[in-house]
Amino acid sequence: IMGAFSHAEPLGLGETATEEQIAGWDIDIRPDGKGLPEGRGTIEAGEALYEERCATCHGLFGEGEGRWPVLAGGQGTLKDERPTKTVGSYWPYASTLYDYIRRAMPFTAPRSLSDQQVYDVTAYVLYLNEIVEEDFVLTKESLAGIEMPNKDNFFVDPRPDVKNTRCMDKCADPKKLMIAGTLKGITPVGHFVEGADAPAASHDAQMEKEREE
Amino acid sequence: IMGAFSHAEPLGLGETATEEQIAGWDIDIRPDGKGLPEGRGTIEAGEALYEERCATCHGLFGEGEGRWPVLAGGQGTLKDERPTKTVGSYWPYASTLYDYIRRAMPFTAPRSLSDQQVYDVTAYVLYLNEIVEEDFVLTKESLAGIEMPNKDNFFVDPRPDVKNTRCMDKCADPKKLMIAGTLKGITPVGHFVEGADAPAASHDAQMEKEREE
Amino acid sequence: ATTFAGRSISAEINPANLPPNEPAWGKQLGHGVVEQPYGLPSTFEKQVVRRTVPWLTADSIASISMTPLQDLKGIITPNGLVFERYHGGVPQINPDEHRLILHGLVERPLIFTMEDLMRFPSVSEIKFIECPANGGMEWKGAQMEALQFTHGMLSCCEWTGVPLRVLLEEAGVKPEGKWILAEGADGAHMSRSIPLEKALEDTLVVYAQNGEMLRPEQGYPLRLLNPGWEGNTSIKWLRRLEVGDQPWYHREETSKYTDLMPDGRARKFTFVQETNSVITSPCPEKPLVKPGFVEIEGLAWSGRGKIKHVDISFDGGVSWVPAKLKGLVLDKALTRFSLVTKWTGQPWLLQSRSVDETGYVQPTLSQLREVRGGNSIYHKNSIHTWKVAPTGEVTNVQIT
Amino acid sequence: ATTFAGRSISAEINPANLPPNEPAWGKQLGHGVVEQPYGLPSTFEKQVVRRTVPWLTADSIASISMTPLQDLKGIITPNGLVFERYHGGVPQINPDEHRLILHGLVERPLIFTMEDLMRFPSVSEIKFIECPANGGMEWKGAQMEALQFTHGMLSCCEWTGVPLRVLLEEAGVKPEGKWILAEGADGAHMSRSIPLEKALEDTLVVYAQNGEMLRPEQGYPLRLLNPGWEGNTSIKWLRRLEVGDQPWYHREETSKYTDLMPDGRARKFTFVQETNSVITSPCPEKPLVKPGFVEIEGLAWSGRGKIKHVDISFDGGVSWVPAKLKGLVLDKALTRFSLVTKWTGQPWLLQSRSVDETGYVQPTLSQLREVRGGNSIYHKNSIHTWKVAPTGEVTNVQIT
Ligand code: HEC
Ligand code: HEC
Ligand SMILES: [Ca+2]
Ligand SMILES: [Ca+2]
Ligand SMILES: [Ca+2]
Ligand SMILES: [Ca+2]
Ligand SMILES: [Ca+2]
Ligand SMILES: [Ca+2]
Ligand SMILES: [Co+2]
Ligand SMILES: [Co+2]
Repeated sequence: IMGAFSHAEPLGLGETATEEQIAGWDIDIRPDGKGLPEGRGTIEAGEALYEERCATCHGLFGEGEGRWPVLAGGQGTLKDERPTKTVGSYWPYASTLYDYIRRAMPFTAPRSLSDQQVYDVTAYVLYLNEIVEEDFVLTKESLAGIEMPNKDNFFVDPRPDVKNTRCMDKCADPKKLMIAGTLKGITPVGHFVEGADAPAASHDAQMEKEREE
Repeated sequence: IMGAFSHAEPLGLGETATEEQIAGWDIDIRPDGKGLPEGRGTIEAGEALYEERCATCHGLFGEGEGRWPVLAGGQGTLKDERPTKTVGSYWPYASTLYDYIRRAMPFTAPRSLSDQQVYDVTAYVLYLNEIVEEDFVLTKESLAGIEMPNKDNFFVDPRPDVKNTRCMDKCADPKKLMIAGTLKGITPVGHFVEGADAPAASHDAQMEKEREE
Repeated sequence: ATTFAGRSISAEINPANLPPNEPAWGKQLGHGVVEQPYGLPSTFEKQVVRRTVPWLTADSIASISMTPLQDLKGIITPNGLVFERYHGGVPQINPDEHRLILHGLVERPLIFTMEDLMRFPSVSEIKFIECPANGGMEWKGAQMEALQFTHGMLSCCEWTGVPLRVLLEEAGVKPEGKWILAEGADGAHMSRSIPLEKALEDTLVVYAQNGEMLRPEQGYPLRLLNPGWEGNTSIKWLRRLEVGDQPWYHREETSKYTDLMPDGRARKFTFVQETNSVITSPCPEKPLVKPGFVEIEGLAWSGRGKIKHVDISFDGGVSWVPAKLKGLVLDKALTRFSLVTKWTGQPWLLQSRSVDETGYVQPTLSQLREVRGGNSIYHKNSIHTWKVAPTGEVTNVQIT
Repeated sequence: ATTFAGRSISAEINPANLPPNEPAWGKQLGHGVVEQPYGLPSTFEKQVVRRTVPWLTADSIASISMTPLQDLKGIITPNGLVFERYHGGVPQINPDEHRLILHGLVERPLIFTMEDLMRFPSVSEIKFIECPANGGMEWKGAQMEALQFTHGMLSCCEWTGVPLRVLLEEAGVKPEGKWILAEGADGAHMSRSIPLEKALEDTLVVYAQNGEMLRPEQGYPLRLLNPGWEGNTSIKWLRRLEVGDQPWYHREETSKYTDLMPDGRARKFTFVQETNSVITSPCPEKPLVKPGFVEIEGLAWSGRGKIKHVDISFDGGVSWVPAKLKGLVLDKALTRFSLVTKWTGQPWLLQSRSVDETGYVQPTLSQLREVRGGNSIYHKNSIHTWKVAPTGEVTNVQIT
């Protein structure tokens, strides 16, 4: 009869992952360039690819079509009332761009680009952001060397950053309370209040609604 | 400003239920006859009604058609290997019969009988069980007076009625263990083992299965 | 594709979806938000459903279906899988037209809308509900080759509602009041007599389960919940509560839900679900598949309070090892237990034995049968045995 | 029929279904068992669904939907209503073809099938998950006239899985290992860097929610769960964990999920969801309908542990009364609070303020804005105000 035992020893569940298995899925890139495959990205090749596969959503110059994300511009806006956060204005590392395009773009066909294509289009998006010049060649080595404009402006979470107290009485001067109401017409409707020009509560219903109007 | 208060006083939720509202829903009957409406049930009227509305399921003599419940007979079987529990053999009070028919029978049309009809058919089911004679008239008063054969044989739950101990070792003689397996062919299938003549795991699928065979 | 342990094992696993390859779902977009405003399980989980035993009842309308305990984790039963038990089918009740009347020996007879009831201060409690017939097919011998059928008349949810005590205070119970008749609005107009003592202790009038409104099968829009008591007393589609001075002896507390003893006499008002437990992994539906490390898991519960201990035997009850209680150990709720061990192909006669906080120890089958014979139908809470074969196959056996 | 408080109020309540009459559903049989092998809510609860704010995102595939907190009871969110957030749509993954690879700075790189993972000793824990953008539309002003949209990126389930620590022990982390990259199998291949410290503390690799297998929208068949941390770190459709010596600075921890401060600098790795609370009844969707007794109810939670106190203000924060914590008060789980009072038509400026077990007090909006400005998008946990009009109508206002 087998009793209970405590499992200090490995449980022996799962198998050893082979190098080959790992290689296919190990797609991540780090700021120091770790993870980058071989390749040479050029602005020229990147431009062609970008215009074919990216521009419909992100705009010819990275300015964004409709509500799709803006990729370029916005430098110097981070303190504005409405900042424009882009690769060039906000991102701290160029490696993130290669990594993200490789894992997720183009949106409708993730993982459809070759490593070389990702080099090309990454180079081009950097170029659109005026981070590299027209003749720049993006490689394993050159990518890790790129200094992004906003790189020094990230710092580790310092929270808790505010200190409220558990005041129970006379915690504020009732006469000085400023009360601001809600923006009208932007809360999705169709379920609890009748709303005239407010959006519906799903993308489909909203498109339907707009077609009808 | 209104603070919190503890609710010793009634909360004032809900409304007073009127006598009329209550009367329509207050359908229960008790052994002492409380709850019984006016009426006179006869075996003759009950027989006609029973044969029209009850016999297809419960059988002409209360013997039960197919797997529908048996209503009569079974006296003296309660200590048998397979007891037959019926109104006559098992039920302690006649009031339960009036109450149950009134609330739930006929199965497919609950609450379709008038109070008078319930008197008639209740009288007849008692007659089928040889609890009353052919000329018996069931009324508010006579019903509470009926003595059911098994009435003295119910007693209040005496549990805990067994006392196991938390023995940890040598709790039984391994040589004396009797191990009995499972009856084959009656566990519903279609989900985890292939079974030949076992039932399916829903009534519909089982009927389907039987039609196919 | 063959079936095994409740899931079809596709003979063909597509290597194109295994590493180093990028699987199909990594190369395309899936569906968007609110495509399912109310979500459903994966289509790959089709086998995780309630099931019934058709030969138990004449038809499906006064019948029962069981929860697939073999597939469940933790202690919460998802609402879609809570076992069903009813006597007149599931009524479709318009909640705006549903009413609860509270009357009888009270100062102020009251009628409540759902809105009224939901304005009362609410309480939420995780409690099991078990049909007292759970396991009842096995009084005379092992019959069911599946955990779902031996123990599946059992579920555990977070229930929200109003303590019945609060409603009774609102109406004012007269001193003669001792029992309460609870009655449903369904075609069966199910009724049970509940002692006032229980009502004042912990009975709830419930409108929600696991955060959302009750499911139709569980009494939408309103049900009673008598924690720890036989499920049948927790009247669904509750529409009436009458306070009286004595019990009603209705069909569901005389003809049914009384426990026939070998001497021909019968126990009445056998309310409590005494402590019970069962090993859920392995079980017939989830055999052992490989030698090596194995976690024996199971569920224990008691209608008298919290679970205190669970022990496990590998040899049919000769020797026992304490299991660990995992996660929350709550009053009258399912409690999960666990024991990690190794299996190298040796045969096992696996049992679990629970002890609740009153010190009551789950009995053996012989002990129960000795007192109760084989015809009491309800409240079979004896120690259950799974036989594990050297192949890993698990079957239901009885040891006496 | 008009609509009010989320439910259509049938102008016509059929008196034939009210007492003293026997309602339609009492005169007929309902449907039988296993008619719905996997059950669904009543058709009368159609309005209780997830909803989205279409203008927030370019399309529904990289988007979010919110949980209808206004309709929920207790602390468990039923699986069908757990909020959705994803970046590449919901992949349909065959669990037999799903794999988890654990590699990097480990002694033994491992690959697991779902079966392997489910053989590990499991743990089940009730934890909230909140999107750090919850409430984020309201940094600059009140925008959303509904609780579902102001606070609905929040759910709480019983999750079952394996502590990540156990998997890491199985692989053997090398001394240089300090961070873990978690990555999804969906089209977005969502990735986040998790400090090893958290992984060893309480991160789970989860395959079940509320008793059943994960829903597709919540990562079926496998996800990460970082209790108390921003939901985005709890990678869904988890397929890869790589141990490294530094963080990866991927898109979801640079471009997104960093908090921009007024000085143009940004906070990174803002993992914790600090304590937050909201009154769920009344709320814009559930106005006060009648004068008289009323239970103010709400939810409080903290990514740093248990809730210790919740206070309620009726006057916009001038004075406060302690509320009662109801039911289970669990670590990093939703906690329900309650205060019973009377409403006679007086206007209210209702607020709730939570305090967690670290002593941290939920801040005012002014306090948060003072430090963080109006562009930090995430982690808006300030005290929320509902304005109750003499009509009972509830609107969303901001007090500074
Ligand atoms: C069909 C529309 C579409 C196309 C085509 C497309 N994208 Fe995108 N892109 C998106 C969406 C949507 C997002 C944001 C996804 C999210 O929210 O997770 C995005 C995000 C990005 C981002 C991150 C933006 C940020 O600020 O975080 C980059 C960089 C990007 N895309 C580059 C590309 C490149 C390069 C291509 C072509 C190879 C491309 N995209 C093609 C829709 C598209
Ligand atoms: C269509 C079938 C059907 C018809 C017709 C029917 N019944 Fe029944 N009867 C049942 C079923 C099914 C049950 C058991 C219901 C349950 O399990 O809750 C039952 C139960 C009973 C019982 C209780 C039996 C017990 O042992 O507890 C009585 C008494 C009864 N019926 C009387 C009647 C009478 C009187 C009528 C006619 C007025 C009638 N039935 C018509 C199907 C029927
Ligand atoms: Ca890597
Ligand atoms: Ca353009
Ligand atoms: Ca009565
Ligand atoms: Ca016959
Ligand atoms: Ca309430
Ligand atoms: Ca396990
Ligand atoms: Co009983
Ligand atoms: Co953050």
